[in-house]
Amino acid sequence: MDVQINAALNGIKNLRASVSNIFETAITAEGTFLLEESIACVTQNFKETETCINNLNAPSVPFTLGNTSYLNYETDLEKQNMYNELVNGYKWYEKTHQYSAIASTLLQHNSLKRSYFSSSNKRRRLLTGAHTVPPKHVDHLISTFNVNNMQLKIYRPFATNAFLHINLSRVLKAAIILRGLMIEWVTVKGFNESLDNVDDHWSESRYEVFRRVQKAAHSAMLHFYSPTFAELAIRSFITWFGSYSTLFSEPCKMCGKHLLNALPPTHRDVRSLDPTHEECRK
Amino acid sequence: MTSENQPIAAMDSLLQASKVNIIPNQEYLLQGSILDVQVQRLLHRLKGLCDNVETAPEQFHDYEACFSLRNIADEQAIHTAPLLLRVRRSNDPADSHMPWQLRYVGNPELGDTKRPTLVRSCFDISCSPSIMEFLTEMGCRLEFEYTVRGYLFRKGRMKITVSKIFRPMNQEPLSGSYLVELSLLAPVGADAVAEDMRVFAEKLKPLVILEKIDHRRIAPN
Amino acid sequence: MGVTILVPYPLDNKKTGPEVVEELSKRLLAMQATQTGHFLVDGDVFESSFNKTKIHVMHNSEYPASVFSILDNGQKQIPLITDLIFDLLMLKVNPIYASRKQLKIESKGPRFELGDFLVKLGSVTMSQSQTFKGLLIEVDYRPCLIPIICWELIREFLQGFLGQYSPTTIPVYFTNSVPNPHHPVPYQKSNDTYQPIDTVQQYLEHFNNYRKQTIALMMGPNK
Amino acid sequence: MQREEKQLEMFLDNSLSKLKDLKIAIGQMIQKIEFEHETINWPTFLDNFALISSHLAGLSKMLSLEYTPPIRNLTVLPLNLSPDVDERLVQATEGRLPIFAAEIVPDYLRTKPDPSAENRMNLHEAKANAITNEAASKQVAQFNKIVSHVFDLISKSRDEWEMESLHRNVRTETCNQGDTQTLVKAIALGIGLKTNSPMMMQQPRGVPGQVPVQMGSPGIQPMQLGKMPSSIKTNIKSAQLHPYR
Repeated sequence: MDVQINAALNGIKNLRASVSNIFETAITAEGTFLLEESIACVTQNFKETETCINNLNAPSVPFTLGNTSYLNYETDLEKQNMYNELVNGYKWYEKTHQYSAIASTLLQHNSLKRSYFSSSNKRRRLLTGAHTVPPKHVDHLISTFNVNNMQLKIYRPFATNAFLHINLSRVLKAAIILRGLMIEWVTVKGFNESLDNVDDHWSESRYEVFRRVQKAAHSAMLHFYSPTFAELAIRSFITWFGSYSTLFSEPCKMCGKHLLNALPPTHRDVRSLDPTHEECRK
Repeated sequence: MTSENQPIAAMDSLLQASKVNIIPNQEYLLQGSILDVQVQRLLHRLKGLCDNVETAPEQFHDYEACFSLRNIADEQAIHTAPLLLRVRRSNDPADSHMPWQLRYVGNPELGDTKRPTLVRSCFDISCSPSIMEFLTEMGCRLEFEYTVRGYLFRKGRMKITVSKIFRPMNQEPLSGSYLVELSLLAPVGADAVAEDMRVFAEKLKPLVILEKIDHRRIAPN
Repeated sequence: MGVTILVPYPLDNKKTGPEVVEELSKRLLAMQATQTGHFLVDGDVFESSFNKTKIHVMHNSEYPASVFSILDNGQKQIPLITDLIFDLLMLKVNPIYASRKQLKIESKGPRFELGDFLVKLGSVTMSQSQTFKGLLIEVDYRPCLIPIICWELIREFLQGFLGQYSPTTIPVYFTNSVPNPHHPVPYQKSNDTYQPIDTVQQYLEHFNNYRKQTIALMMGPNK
Repeated sequence: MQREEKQLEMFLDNSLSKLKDLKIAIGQMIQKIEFEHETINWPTFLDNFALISSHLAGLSKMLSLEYTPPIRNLTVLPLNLSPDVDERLVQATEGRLPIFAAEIVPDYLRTKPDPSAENRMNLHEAKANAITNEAASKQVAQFNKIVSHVFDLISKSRDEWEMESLHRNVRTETCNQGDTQTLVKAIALGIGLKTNSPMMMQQPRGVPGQVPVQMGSPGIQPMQLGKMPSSIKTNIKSAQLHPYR
């Protein structure tokens, strides 16, 4: 039904285009040959449209508009606009539905999926994921971390999920946003930049070097992630992150220099913790 | 190499600013006092009159020291009035990160009988805590000091303080009254504000009589 | 704000100051630096009329709302950071502390940004006559606040663009031991958190050197 | 017979004019309520009301006079009822009554109260007659007692109010000029802050701020001032004029 209507509408559009084409050729008046050709084209389009229309059958039942039909009875001028808004809202809702369907299929293929997501298998829901750990357990686990030069502080601006603030030996500040024991986000800032406000967690550092470190931290966070050994994951991430205490003082293991493109070695190997420039590590 | 937007020396831009009268360096002042027992009534009234309704009354607890600087090289200058500099800081530990305040207050302007308020030149300068050592090393002498505890209100650009003065050594109050000050910092030539202040002072009568008090007149005799 | 190292650039007689600034600017631009306006650091001297106490009142265009004053009584230096209006107050103390106009020094020139580095090429001129005194190169590594941590890194940077003229050791300013008011053991600036006043104090040291040279030159022929 | 008719006519004329007055008074009252209901005050309202009631009283007085013809004996007959608009009637009633039809006649020509109202009135009268004299006087006494009690309460609180306002007129001291002087002197010149000694107050008039002199260098620490006994300070002052001299 929809397809037929669409075809008919297209046919009308083509017909209109060809008709206006005739007028244009008539104005320029470049001989009768072109005009004849256009007229043939119009006839052709007209026929097509006609067949399309013939294919259409009138809907047997009138469209039910549901409660919206009551809007007809609305007398208030201002409220009559509601119909337009309603239609817009409906379109928007349709689009969201469509996009979420696409997103859902895409997510099914994504191998980097970090949480159990399955709508069909009910048995799995019973497993405690890394993101549903009680706050007490998180506090306890974090209190056992003991990395040189690192000060850790937990605070919870949003109910249960912890923000872990790290002061790394007067070199940098970082905030790890946790969901249970799963690392959701890492923000890296300079020692003199503010992290007190919640909004600061989503703005980038003023300095290039910390922006690079944040990027590295994000890829490391995905690297260390393990759905089953959440504690191990966060512990290794913190240990790895601790190696940034020498961000400014240790030269690159590969080229032996401090600076490359005016940046210190912002990359740390995930196993050996060796500092390298991003460009040197290949 | 381009030479556009060369920074001008700070001093030059400052002198320029003071020439066009945009630096608030004039203090308009009215003073009065209220007995301790009546202070709640005044605070209540101020709460109704002033702007900072949600937070009022804002409390403060400050320490102030007054230094004098005298030109001792010049024999003549000994007998002229010394330069008075005041240093003020909050005694509240919560304000420990706040800068200290250095304040220079000039003599009241002469011939201002028509004006409804006292007018004197005044610099309020925020500074680092090293100011005490800096001033003493500069040759300033500590003249006196006191602590002050009270309430602060705001009405437009006007500042109203209701405060108790204490001797620093034993924290005993100086008198049985609260000092009430209505002040405003404005650039030269903003005399219209004085009228606003008079109107405001009128509203506090007869609870408090705010007057212009020339400090030279009340010198001990 | 970060660790700032101030390096005097030795001038041989082959090139004039502006020529060297030109050359260094070209080198910086070649290193992909961008010029971001100009900078100015100036220093006035106020001298007491009755003792040796001097007050250095300095401004840094990087902190346009502040005045940095350093009181020097011969034994110790007391830094003070204030609002800009402090300048007007210094005019009020004029008979007691008089401004020594001929000792006024300023360092100004182009300002470059290269990644997180800030480089300023300052030509130092003195007194109203604007006599050229030398070149001061300021390198500011903004992300880091502890001099000792990033000195090697800054040294490498300096070497990269000053070549043979780059310093090999951290400036003396950072290694001098400073009495600690809270602790009996004196500390070194190099291990302390860097403050804007540290930049100004480095400038002051160099300015004072230039002043001494000038006074020595003036006194020289008389002797 | 003629005399009686004349009397009746005169009486009707009189009562008509009285009624007109009453009508005007009521009209004014209504107008006042309609247009000035926001600004009208009780005294003027009551004045108007008194006007109406005096008209009413005059009217009833006239009716009760002896020489008044017994109008009770006269009858009024509706001669012509019609559902159409009667122009003359409209004019005669100043536009209040356009039609003289069957459904409104009983209301307009009624000489006795509405039956239901009459019933209720009779009921009340019966009730009033039912109580004995004794009981009535008892109730009256009780009511008087209550009223006098309420009156007492009101007059008492009025007395209190008056006392209070009287009290308020006698201003309580809220500020003290002497204290103002002390405080201003203290923060401006430090008088009273430097020492407790009364001797300081007897200082000869001089340069403000030059009053006390401390021991030692100008670099004296602020806290030391507080610890110094005042007597020593004054002694030093007399011995040593100025630290820099």
